[in-house]
Amino acid sequence: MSIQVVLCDGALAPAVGWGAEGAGAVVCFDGIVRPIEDGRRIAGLIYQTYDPMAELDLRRLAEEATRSFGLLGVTVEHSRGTVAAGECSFRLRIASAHRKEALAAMDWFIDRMKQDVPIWKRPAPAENHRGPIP
Amino acid sequence: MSIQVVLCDGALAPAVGWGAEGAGAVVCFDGIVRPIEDGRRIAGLIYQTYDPMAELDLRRLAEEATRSFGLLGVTVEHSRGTVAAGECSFRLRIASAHRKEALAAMDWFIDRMKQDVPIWKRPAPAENHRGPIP
Amino acid sequence: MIHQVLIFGPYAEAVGEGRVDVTLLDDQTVTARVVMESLREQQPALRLLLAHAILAVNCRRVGDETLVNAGDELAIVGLVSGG
Amino acid sequence: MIHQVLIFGPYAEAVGEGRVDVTLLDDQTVTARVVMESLREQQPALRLLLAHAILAVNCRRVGDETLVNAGDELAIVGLVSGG
Repeated sequence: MSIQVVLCDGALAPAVGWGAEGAGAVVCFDGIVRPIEDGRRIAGLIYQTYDPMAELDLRRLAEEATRSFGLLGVTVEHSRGTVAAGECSFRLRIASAHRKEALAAMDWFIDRMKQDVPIWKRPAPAENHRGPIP
Repeated sequence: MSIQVVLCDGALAPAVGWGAEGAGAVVCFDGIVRPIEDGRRIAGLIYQTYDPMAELDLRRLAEEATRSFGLLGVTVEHSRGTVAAGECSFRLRIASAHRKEALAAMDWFIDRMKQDVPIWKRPAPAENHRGPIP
Repeated sequence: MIHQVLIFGPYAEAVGEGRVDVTLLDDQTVTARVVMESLREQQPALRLLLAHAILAVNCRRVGDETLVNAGDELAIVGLVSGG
Repeated sequence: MIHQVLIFGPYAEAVGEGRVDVTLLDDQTVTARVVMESLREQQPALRLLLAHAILAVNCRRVGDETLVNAGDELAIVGLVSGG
């Protein structure tokens, strides 16, 4: 557990180098591969995508989210292949005029993606880590 | 409005260079100063903080959020002084095991901050921008 | 007519391959429903998993009555797990 | 006893300063409520805004009955607008 609080003079440095004209909120979600899956320690996850449908579906979801929530910008990135535990396999960035629609759209998008978009994952077993799970 | 979708091989590059052991979700919220406030074009916002209470309060909120939502890490940054339109004045990052608690905590934290933390803002008028609001 | 169907994830693991063939009668009107029913009959290893399956034709999910033509790309897109 | 109270934002704009004095009777038990009531009486420019005010003593919001001692840092922390 870590907490850090900073008050600083003037603007904060850009975190992501991405935004949209008129945006008041830019939210970035990073999905990180966790070291434990279903109680087993794993080395990572192996993602398989159905190309190009996965990309088309992500684009359709982004377009629907943009219309429904009145967003100003969306970027989606998703890994295929092996992603080690602790690394990022999915990133969704949403820019909107205000915070509420960005957070609502983020929740909606991720739910829909997990339900619909043709991407599959399977664990990459941790061959050399047979120690107890902390 | 902009949409960008990328499927890429392997892990995504770290967006923020920050996380927490065991986190499956890292969410970053950037609050950006909008060029229009109450229908008027502004050059930016001028933030005044009551130090050190503002920082203490942000830390208290982060601690309460961490306990209530079971978070793994929180960072809060807030500007004081002048922040130009389009620049970032507030950044909240939350790391948690899963997405739902990170998004819920983010919404809760920002609501509470806007209600309680002794930070005030006033517009910096746009002297040289008297054109029509787009 | 023999049609190839792309499969992924648990479907591919169940049969050990990334595609399966489905044989359709030449005088049949081939809809998505017919493809799925034929798959269930002809691929016993997939039968249980196909309860959660959705057919995609040319990268779009389709309804049961959508017609399938020779040359269409067919894929099973259920049981996804991205993110 | 004269106590200084730090003010910010709309409070500071209303009086044109970042602090105001509040005069308290020497034989009075000084609680947060007494400070706020005295401020309302002695600072007419703040009266309306003080309806939304909260008193902080040494950087903590306090309840009406909290005692205020000489040397405590007092501040009005209502009508905030961060973020």
